Amino acid sequence: MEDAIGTVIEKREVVKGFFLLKFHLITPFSEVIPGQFVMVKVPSKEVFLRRPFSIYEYENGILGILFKVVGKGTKLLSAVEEGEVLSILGPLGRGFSLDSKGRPVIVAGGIGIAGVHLLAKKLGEGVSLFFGCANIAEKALVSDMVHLRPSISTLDGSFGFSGNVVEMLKNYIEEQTSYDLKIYACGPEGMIRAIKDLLIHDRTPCEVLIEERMACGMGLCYGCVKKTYDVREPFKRVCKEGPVFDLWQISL
Amino acid sequence: MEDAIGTVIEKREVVKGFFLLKFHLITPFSEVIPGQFVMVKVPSKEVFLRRPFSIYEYENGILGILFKVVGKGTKLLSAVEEGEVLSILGPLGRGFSLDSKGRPVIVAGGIGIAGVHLLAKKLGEGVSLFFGCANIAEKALVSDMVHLRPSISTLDGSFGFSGNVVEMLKNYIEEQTSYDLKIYACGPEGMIRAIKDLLIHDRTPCEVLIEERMACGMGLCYGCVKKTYDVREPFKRVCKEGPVFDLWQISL
Amino acid sequence: MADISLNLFGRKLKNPVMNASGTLGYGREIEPLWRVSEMGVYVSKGLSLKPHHGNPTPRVWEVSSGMLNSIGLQNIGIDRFLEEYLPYFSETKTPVIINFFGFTVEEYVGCAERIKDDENIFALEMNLSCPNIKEGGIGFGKDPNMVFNLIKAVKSVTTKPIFAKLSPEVKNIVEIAKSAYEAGSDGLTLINTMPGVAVDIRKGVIPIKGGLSGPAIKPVALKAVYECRKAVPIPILGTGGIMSLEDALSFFMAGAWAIQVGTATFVDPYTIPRIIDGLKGYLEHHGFSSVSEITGITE
Amino acid sequence: MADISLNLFGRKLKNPVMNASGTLGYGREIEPLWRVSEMGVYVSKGLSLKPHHGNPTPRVWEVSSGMLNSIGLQNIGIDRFLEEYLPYFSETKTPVIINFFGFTVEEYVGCAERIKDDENIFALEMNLSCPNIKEGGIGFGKDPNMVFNLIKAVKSVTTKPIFAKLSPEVKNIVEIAKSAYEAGSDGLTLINTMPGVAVDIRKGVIPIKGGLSGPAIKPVALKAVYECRKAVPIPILGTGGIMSLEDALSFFMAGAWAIQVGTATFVDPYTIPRIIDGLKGYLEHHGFSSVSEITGITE
Ligand SMILES: Cc1cc2nc3c(=O)[nH]c(=O)nc-3n(C[C@H](O)[C@H](O)[C@H](O)COP(=O)(O)OP(=O)(O)OC[C@H]3O[C@@H](n4cnc5c(N)ncnc54)[C@H](O)[C@@H]3O)c2cc1C
Ligand SMILES: Cc1cc2nc3c(=O)[nH]c(=O)nc-3n(C[C@H](O)[C@H](O)[C@H](O)COP(=O)(O)OP(=O)(O)OC[C@H]3O[C@@H](n4cnc5c(N)ncnc54)[C@H](O)[C@@H]3O)c2cc1C
Ligand SMILES: Cc1cc2nc3c(=O)[nH]c(=O)nc-3n(C[C@H](O)[C@H](O)[C@H](O)COP(=O)(O)O)c2cc1C
Ligand SMILES: Cc1cc2nc3c(=O)[nH]c(=O)nc-3n(C[C@H](O)[C@H](O)[C@H](O)COP(=O)(O)O)c2cc1C
Ligand code: FES
Ligand code: FES
Repeated sequence: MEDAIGTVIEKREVVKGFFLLKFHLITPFSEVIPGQFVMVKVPSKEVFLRRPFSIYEYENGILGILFKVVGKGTKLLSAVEEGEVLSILGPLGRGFSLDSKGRPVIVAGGIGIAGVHLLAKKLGEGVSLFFGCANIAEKALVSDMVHLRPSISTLDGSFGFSGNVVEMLKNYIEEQTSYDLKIYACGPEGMIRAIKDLLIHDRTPCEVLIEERMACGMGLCYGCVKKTYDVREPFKRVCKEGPVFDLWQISL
Repeated sequence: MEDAIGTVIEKREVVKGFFLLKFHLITPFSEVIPGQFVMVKVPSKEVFLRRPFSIYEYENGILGILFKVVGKGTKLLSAVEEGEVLSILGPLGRGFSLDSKGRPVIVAGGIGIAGVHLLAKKLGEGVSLFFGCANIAEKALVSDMVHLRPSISTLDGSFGFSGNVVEMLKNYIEEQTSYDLKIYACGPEGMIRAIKDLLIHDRTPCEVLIEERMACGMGLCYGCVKKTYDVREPFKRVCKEGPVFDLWQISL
Repeated sequence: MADISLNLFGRKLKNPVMNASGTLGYGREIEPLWRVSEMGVYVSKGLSLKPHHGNPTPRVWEVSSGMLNSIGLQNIGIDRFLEEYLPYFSETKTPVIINFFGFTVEEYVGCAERIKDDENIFALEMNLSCPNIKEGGIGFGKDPNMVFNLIKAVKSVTTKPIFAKLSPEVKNIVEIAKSAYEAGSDGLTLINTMPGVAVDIRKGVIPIKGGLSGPAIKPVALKAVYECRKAVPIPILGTGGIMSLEDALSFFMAGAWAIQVGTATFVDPYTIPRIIDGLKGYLEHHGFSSVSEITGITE
Repeated sequence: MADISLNLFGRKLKNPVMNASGTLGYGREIEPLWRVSEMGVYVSKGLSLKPHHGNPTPRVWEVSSGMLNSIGLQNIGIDRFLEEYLPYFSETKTPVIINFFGFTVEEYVGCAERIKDDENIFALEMNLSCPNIKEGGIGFGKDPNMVFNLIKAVKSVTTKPIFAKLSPEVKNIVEIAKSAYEAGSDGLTLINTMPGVAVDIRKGVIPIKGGLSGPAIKPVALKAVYECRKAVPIPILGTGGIMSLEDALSFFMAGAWAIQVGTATFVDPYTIPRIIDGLKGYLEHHGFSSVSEITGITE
């Protein structure tokens, strides 16, 4: 873990409201596991706390985050300029486990793609990628993953499967003869719930990346907890014991 | 009075730590009286309240302020760039009275020159200007007033009269045969006190520009008062009834 | 345009936006920029039976997201205010809330008595943050019994509605609010500044002991509004750190009937007219027909 | 280098800088960045006789110059802490202050009793901001008598020095400080968070009712330190909005013997080591030989 100084080397609005920001880190991270995240200090006194973002990509001291503008912090972050210098704490949290058995299936909803992008890259050709978004424009969010031949659903039906990503996943799963799957999911809470409902019968192995409001991002404040089925200590820190959890251990 | 939008059109470090900032005001001020001031919104969330600065110069919508870096706000202000846009409330307060009888003598100490610069310009050739500063470098603060042939004192003796400006003024006054003078002064509190001691015997007419910590700058908060000899309402607002006061009415 | 008027104590106010006491001088100072009559109500500077000279300087000090002030209640006294300043508000048809204070029960009562039944005076606002010099200097607003007795005494000499303005430096603001209500207070103003000090580390001195205002106290003010609205059935004027339309909406949703803008005016002198305009736009855009529809919608 | 050590209760602490309770987890979480043993003292997360699960989320919310938290005192209980975490501090020779709380006098006492005479435990810090469920839920720290009795009871079962940690939501913090002192409290920690709420105007809900921390409360904390130092002759640990060396110096000058850094660590995780370094530099530069020379220099 480093509180690294990152210089903005690239900013790109991938789709309207979605930005890709690349930093050169002076002190590079040691090892990054897909699903881990960083806490970014937005360079403005209007934003007090740091903001958490998944590590979208990382290689040789170059860090990429992909984010959606939803509030004050992300708005200001979308306005940083190349050459600006930010504090970036990371890599943080427990990422996805890569050594599991089962055919890997990734499910991402909207900006949730940011959380599984590095995972998809690591897993490579063998993976099935399901991506749900609002409309055809947002399919640009997976344009660098065409080699994985992602299945895309749009809510407005403007491209691919018409409907939400879990309905699309359902069709896929029903077509499978063997059930030896390993699901990795990241997306809005509603999506995670729907996945749970879909998989509960067989309790198909599934890891999910969870979001929660954070203050410290490194386990200091106990502000970011998620309730689990652990009786002794139900509330686990998303930033420390997560953000990736076994779907069957958390209480949604 | 306007809360004007000012675009920075020039920034110059006149002497180390002293900056001249020029703004183009979209809504020009109507009339500016020497001694009046503006409240400048420093463009940073780190600075909550506006900061008061004398109107150093003003012509046709072009406003100049001259300031010394002394704290957070002036530090940040010294870092604004050409093209930046700031809110500037003004012109504020009661300025110097120009119609008085008596031969005008201006006394300025250090950055106090900013408060009397416009006055010196208005009064023109007939005025005697006494300027006291720390060292020879700071004499650059009156370099645009050479035509007034200012008498300059330096504390370190590196130029002109060696000593403080009031000692220099004392010599001058002692040389006068007629006492029909009108003194205008702006500078640190110690200087104002010394002037009072110097002039008290004859109660020579004297107007002083006073500084006080301000919140609103326009008479709303009663935060910036100066004690006067007015029995009924001793505390007068520097931003409204001042910043220029008759020396013989205020209690130092 | 949506209707942002507010009916209060049988009077129709053109909008639910006021200045906070002591932050808009005697009213006319702001008029080079905008008219006091644009507000639903003008709230007077704190007034007392006799004039007060106030404290020595520094009286204001900047802190993170706010400021400390120790004006010391400088004012010209109630009589001069009524004589010299009130007529202007009558002429401009601006309802006035008279904010007043005292250091003894008698001073409060005496001050309230002077406020004759001028139609233009909409209500009185009692600043309860003053020390009671007859009770060892403990703040009037800190003790439920003192609050009760004081308000009872004032109510007995005036027919005007009263807003009790409470200090946040109390054990439990709800308890004080209840006392005020039981004594007959017609409304509450929440909150006054929070006592604090600053240190000047260059000089090693405490340059100011004063009241903290501005965004720093907003969460404390919102809590007071929210909790008191649940405890007493009287109108609340919300104040504390309101800088924007969003802040104003927070106060309405927490339970304020109207809001008062203080410190923000020093930072941006147009804050009040901007909030008034913004409020119209917000209600229209969201299909509300009046501010009362969002007042207290939080559970 | 200047000597920034502090002698307190017969112990030499390497410096007067600590974390504030609940803002540095169980201690080791920060160690990827710096060592807990760099601080004069590690202050534990709030602990209780039995484990607590804490509140539902959201538990944190950003506000102007600060944050609200409603962690709800989640903790593993005193026994597990002593067993699983304390040995690490002993190994690293880090003196520990155990911050603890309860909802009844018995819970406080029970918790204090468990804290055996481990040499590494430097002192206890009693969080007095909890509601007393046997007295209708009024906060222990709000009532001078309750404070007195509670501290007496705890003092009778432990030989460790005690710091009473006071809430700013009181009528008069000096009165509470005096009670704590008279009951035998060996020191004070000033202050805990200030209660507040936030409003989510998009949803029209109160998402959080919590404690305000960060620079927003600094003037209130400085006032508490300044006034209590004048009223009671026991050491004060100052906390509330310390983000920088300058802030730390303000607290020392106001009267703090040592300081605690909380929320700042979330914004910049290196705040604590930076203040420790800065303090050395400051004392050296200004020719002070120890921190005690600036403690309480304000009049
Ligand atoms: C582990 C993790 C990874 C994330 N990865 C990404 C990512 O790769 N791309 C992306 O666009 N977003 C991501 N998010 C969500 C992102 O952190 C929020 O959208 C962002 O913090 C919103 O900040 P704001 O100031 O714009 O919004 P505001 O609503 O103004 O934020 C105010 C506060 O809310 C918090 N907050 C608001 N929404 C969220 C949220 N959904 N999750 C956590 N905190 C929130 C902020 O941290 C802040 O404290 C991630 C969140 C977590 C917890
Ligand atoms: C009417 C008037 C005219 C002025 N004209 C000039 C000028 O032309 N050039 C110039 O360099 N300075 C001038 N000053 C002083 C200038 O306002 C302060 O130096 C400046 O506000 C300091 O801000 P800071 O943030 O850098 O310092 P900080 O010490 O960080 O300021 C903190 C607070 O102190 C106040 N403050 C600090 N020093 C002063 C002071 N001497 N007077 C008033 N407030 C102060 C600030 O307004 C602010 O509220 C004038 C002051 C007044 C009242
Ligand atoms: C400079 C100043 C003067 C004030 N004077 C008074 C006063 O005379 N009477 C009063 O009841 N409140 C007074 N207050 C408190 C404000 O009316 C208001 O309650 C408080 O500042 C919180 O609101 P704000 O954060 O919007 O400023 C004053 C506040 C300030 C900043
Ligand atoms: C997330 C969080 C958790 C806290 N937990 C505790 C606690 O368990 N016990 C306690 O006495 N104070 C607790 N506090 C209060 C802090 O110790 C400290 O008194 C307060 O935050 C003010 O300091 P700061 O502004 O530096 O954060 C907590 C504060 C925060 C922000
Ligand atoms: S954000 Fe602080 S513990 Fe997770
Ligand atoms: S600064 Fe507010 S009255 Fe002068």
